[in-house]
Amino acid sequence: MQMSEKDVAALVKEISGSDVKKCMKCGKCSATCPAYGEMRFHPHQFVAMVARGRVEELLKDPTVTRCLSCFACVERCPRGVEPANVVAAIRVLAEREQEGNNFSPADVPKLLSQDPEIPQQALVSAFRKYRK
Amino acid sequence: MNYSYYPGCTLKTKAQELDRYGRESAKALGIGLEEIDDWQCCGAVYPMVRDEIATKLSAVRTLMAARDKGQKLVTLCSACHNVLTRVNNDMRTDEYIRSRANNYLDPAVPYAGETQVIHYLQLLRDELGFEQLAQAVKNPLKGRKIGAYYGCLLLRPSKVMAFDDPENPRIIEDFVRALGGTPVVYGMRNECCGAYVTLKDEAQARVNVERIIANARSQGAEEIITACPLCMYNLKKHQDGSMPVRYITELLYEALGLKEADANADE
Amino acid sequence: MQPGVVFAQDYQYMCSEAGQNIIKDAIKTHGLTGVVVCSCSPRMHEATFRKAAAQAGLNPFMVEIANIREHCSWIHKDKEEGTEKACVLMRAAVAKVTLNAPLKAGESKVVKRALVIGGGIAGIQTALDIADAGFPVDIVEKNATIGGRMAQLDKTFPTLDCSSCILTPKMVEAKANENIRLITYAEVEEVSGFVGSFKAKIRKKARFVKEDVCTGCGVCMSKCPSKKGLNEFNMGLNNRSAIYIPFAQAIPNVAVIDKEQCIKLKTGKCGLCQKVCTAGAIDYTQQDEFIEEEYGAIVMATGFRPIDASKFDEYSYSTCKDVVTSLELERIMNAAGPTGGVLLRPSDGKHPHSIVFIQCVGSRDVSGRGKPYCSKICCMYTAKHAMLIRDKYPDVEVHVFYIDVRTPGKNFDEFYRRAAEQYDVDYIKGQVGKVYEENGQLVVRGVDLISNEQIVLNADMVVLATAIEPDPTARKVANMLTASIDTNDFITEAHPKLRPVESPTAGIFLSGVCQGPKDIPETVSQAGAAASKVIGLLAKDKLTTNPCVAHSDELLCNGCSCCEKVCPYSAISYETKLINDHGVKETRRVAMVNEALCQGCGACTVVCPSGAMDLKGFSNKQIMAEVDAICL
Amino acid sequence: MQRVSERVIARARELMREGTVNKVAGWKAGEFFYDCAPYVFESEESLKDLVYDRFCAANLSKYMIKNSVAAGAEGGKVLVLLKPCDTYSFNQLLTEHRIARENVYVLGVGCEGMCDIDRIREKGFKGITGVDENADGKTLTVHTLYGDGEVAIDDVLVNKCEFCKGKAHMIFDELISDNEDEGPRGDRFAGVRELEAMSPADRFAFWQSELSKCIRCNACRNACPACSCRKCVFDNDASGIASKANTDSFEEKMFHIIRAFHVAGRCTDCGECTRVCPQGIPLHLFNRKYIKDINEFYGEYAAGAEAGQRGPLINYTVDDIEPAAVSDKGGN
Amino acid sequence: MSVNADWKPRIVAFCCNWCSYAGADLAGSSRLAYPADVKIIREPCSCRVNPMFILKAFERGADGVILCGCHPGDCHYSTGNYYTRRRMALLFSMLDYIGVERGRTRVEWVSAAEGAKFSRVMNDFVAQIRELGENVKVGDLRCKE
Repeated sequence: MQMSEKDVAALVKEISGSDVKKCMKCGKCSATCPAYGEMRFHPHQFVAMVARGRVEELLKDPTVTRCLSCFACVERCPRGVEPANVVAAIRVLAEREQEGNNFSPADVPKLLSQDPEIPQQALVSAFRKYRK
Repeated sequence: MNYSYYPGCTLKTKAQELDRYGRESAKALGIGLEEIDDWQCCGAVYPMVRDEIATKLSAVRTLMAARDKGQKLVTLCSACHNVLTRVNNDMRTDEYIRSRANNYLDPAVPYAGETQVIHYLQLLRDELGFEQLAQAVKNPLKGRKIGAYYGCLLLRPSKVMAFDDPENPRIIEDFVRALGGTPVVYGMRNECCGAYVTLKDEAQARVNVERIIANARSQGAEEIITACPLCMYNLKKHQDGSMPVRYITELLYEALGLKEADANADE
Repeated sequence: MQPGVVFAQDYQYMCSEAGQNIIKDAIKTHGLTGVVVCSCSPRMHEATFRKAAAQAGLNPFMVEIANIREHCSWIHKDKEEGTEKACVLMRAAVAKVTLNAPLKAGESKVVKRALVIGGGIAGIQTALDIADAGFPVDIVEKNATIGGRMAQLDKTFPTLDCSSCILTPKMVEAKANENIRLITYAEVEEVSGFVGSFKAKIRKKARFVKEDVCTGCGVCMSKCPSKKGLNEFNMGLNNRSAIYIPFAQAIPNVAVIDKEQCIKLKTGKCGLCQKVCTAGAIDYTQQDEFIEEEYGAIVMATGFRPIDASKFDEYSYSTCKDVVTSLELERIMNAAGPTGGVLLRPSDGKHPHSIVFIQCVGSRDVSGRGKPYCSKICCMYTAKHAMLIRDKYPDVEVHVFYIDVRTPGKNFDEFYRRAAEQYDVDYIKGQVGKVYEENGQLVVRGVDLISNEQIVLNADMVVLATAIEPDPTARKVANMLTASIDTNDFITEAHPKLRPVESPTAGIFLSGVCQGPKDIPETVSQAGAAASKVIGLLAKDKLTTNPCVAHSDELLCNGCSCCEKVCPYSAISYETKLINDHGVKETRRVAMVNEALCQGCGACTVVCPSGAMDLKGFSNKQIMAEVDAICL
Repeated sequence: MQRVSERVIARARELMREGTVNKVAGWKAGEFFYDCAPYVFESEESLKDLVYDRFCAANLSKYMIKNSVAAGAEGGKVLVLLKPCDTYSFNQLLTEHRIARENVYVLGVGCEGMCDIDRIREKGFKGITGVDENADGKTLTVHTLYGDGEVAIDDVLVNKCEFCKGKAHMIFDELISDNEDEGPRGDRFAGVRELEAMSPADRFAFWQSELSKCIRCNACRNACPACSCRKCVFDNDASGIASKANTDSFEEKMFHIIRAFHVAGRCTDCGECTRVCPQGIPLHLFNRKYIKDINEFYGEYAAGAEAGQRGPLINYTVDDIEPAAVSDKGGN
Repeated sequence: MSVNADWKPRIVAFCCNWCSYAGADLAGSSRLAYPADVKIIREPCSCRVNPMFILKAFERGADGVILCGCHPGDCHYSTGNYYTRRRMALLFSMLDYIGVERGRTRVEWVSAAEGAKFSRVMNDFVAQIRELGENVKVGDLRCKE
């Protein structure tokens, strides 16, 4: 059964564990975001849009993966909103929905041939990040 | 005093020096590090969505192994430290996750976050003491202007990590001071280097690294130290090599006079 | 209908004149011996209904309230359940009222002297108003001078007049007024008693300078060799000598020795100030003194302080000298400040060209680092700072990051708009995420939510509008006064709207920021309001006391002294007297309650093994009846 | 105990004869030899009935409330014989200003434990006509209609002596005792711990079965030195708990719980309640629970160890344990 | 737990006039809902609550009793709640000892400013009592057949 946009938004809230209603729209998350320039939507927009139930555009946005999960927004949010968790929830749902595997084991040899110094950790986290 | 030690996958491969320097230095300082048997990869990234339990289980196994040995669990890699500490916190505070993880693993004694996870730096500061460490230094790093690079994983989220003041951390600076070096404080030391996207979005990672290195340089740093293999890779890759990046354990190894001893032995 | 109930009437506004008349008429018509009003909280209208009953000739204490609003209709969504509960609450009140006994209030004395704790603008104004009405007032100030935070301010909004120019005359007046006694460098240590007759013990800390001898000439300050003490008045931006007068207009204009800094007091050597003091005011042997005094009323005016900005080190307050708090900027802008009023950046004393203001640092913050409330004054003082800087130094670029600009108040919004429109202050809707130093300048990374872009500004100074919090002494003082205090350490009002300057504890009044964030005009008007409440109290010759006091049944009393030991007011004493116990005469040791001292807490009633001690208005039987009615 | 007994009786006579006291509160044998009841002797002559033997368990301190006042009114003094455990009660009553100390002459009497006739009977003796203490001080010779037998004293002690608090007197004007204080005997909280270890349902069943035996004879209340109110709350209509009418079962159900709370912090664990209960209800298990909790929560406290102590329920410290924390302790 | 489907818990809340009763008023004026099963009895101070009142409530079939007062140190009468704390610690321990589940008794410190806490505490307490089910025990505890 197809979920409505509103239901997906509710799911985002649930799996992110974030209470988006607590946001007072100060923008500190976006002020502190090191990936601001790389992303189509910015942390405060994720929070605001999820709060309003507008998640479709977010789910379609490929730049969601540019979030560094650095937690600066979470740390500095005066309201305890945890925007990074919202971004992560959107990314995970998008990957689940698209059966989206944006990173495959087949990519690894090529990457390693380009740069043999790539640490294990980078590969493991890439699997975590880009695959369902 | 003996501790359980969790090296993690990268320290067995690309970051062997981080591991070796850490172990050898601990030995020289009289600290026993016992590698956990049959450990598995911690997963490298803490799963941020609440409905993912399976991806936390390998961390729980490691935590349980330390609990069963009755030891504190020492980590060295920042990513492992982040994952293990946060999963441990979930097991301690989140009934939803705790009951599911225990159901799945079905251990003889259910796990409820009893293990104390400490980072190698905390081991030196809180268990050994930086004063004690300073006395063990044979080869003080005199005149070296060293910028600590904390990154994100050790510090955030601070409520869970409880590592240091997340906005004005001091532990690595104090560590450098104990080794006889001159710490250089710069504002970007707790900002992300972008390592998480280093495989797919190099340009983005580069922007972050450049900001950090420029800031460290402007404040007078001549070298940078880190505890994270991924940061190390990223910080080295996206610069011209004019700013040396070292592991914290390498510095320690050097200050304890062990590097010199190696060189002498080679001769 | 409940047993005993002979008349019931539904009326929408029972507290209205008409409603009260219904009660009065019913009492008269039906010869009622008790009244239950099912209405709002007794904390709201108990007094109203009691008065109405009294007017109809019924003892006012024969009235009980069933709280079916705050405790029922306002919180229960399910109408049926709510109605059921309302019935139960009514039943309990009826059960209680049938056991009520007529009570008569006693009288207690009023000591015609007031104590004001805190000598800032709030305390000064309150004291002046009380003194003007002819009552003696003591101001206890913990610092060496009165004046408080207002003395530290440069200019005031929205008029931009000089803060000390308007404060100093009030300070001088407080000193000159013969009804006012200033007890500076002193703290209240103990308070006992109750409304009308509190007893306070005040510790006057040793100044090591004879207050009545020192002329305030200041020679000692210039000769003192220990000059490393941080100048508190200038927020630690510069140093002062160990012997010092806090600032030029200090009242009393008397020096004080900082014993942590004084070489003589620490090592026994030096003694220079004593040598140069022609008045002979220095006394290194001075000890703390204690003053004990009785007061009819006490006013809390303990004020505020800015929170510690180092809790927000993403703004690099701890590591960069050029990141300052607003109060520090006040001192930098002030002619008596560390830079003589010239705007210079602290790190290198150079003229700044670009200043960024960050609002809401620690205000409206529920993360645990800051305060959940709005500090109320920051929007206005930031506008003031921005305007003053732009006015005096038109070459300086000023940016203000704000979440909301909150300017309710007379001429406030106009003031803020003037800053933006006339003085070209750059207001940016958004917050700053990070401030750090690079190449000798500050880098400010923030967001402009209107243009939806992250912006990076280079600045020479960053000013943090840090949240304000109650002075840390407030909690201690409140505990001493048994005044209730909220989770943020602001003192609770008796009623947030209708009794905003009174504490629920009778005889304790609130003035200034100790009650909640407020600006100077609000503080002054609240100070006046508190003073008028105090005057109203002190003008009385007697107070009627709460008749709900403990009472001991002589015949039942064992004389065990348990009650005496738990009484916080020493209201219980023992007397050996001849008791006639049903014809048997016997000399017994029995408890006596001094009704003027008893405040009616009931602690004694529970420790009394025989049940001799009971509380009027809340008797064992009455409460048992309520329990019964609820659990029916 | 024989020797002490003789000396005690002789001394009592002497004090009466000298006129130091004009009354003696002691024990008088009743219809049966084991039936030694408190008695106030008013003449030297009457003292021939004074006994002090293994059946003088009754605590006489409570009798001093009335008698000390009465003695004062008559311008005399009353002699009271107090065993070590009784002195705690005496002190507690002094603390509560119940006894006119100046009118009482306290003769501390040594005690080696009192015997329970029912426990002797439980050993199989029938038709008991008398009991003699043997010279070893450890056994009794039991005379019966069917011949003599022997029983170990330790096996037939009354409950309070089984868990004797010690042989030391807390207060006395004069002491007649050969005992050395060996400290407390046995673990008096063992019974409490046993109950605590049970499930709430089992605990409830235990108390329900025990308390259902109660016939409200008020023997416990009458014997208890802490239950010495001029008028008991249960007899006082205004207290809101007395049950004048049968319609109110509150008193019936809650009597012992309320009584235990009323004496909490004041009970010296003299054990009289349990001893006098005709139904054998272990009432001391209530009192010892409070004593154990008080010791654990607020530090060791022995009511009556000294006169003038401030009891734990009329005292506090600012960092006392929270009731919520308490509920996580003790019990299952 | 409960067999009676219509059962609704009966909960008595003793609140001191200065802090907790005012806190309950604030919960009311802030419309912070909690179940109607809670009925409040106003006391001048938590130290006025005689253990007999609590026993009475249980005997009368209350399923839970909660006592609320000012935070220790903030008592309007300065020391009342310190005595309360001791009394209730001992009383609740005793109730537990006779088999009344610990969850049925509680002491909470709620200030006049803590309307939200009042509501939260009541919601939590009612949920706990619902979990424990009907309290039939004390009414059945007979001292006399």
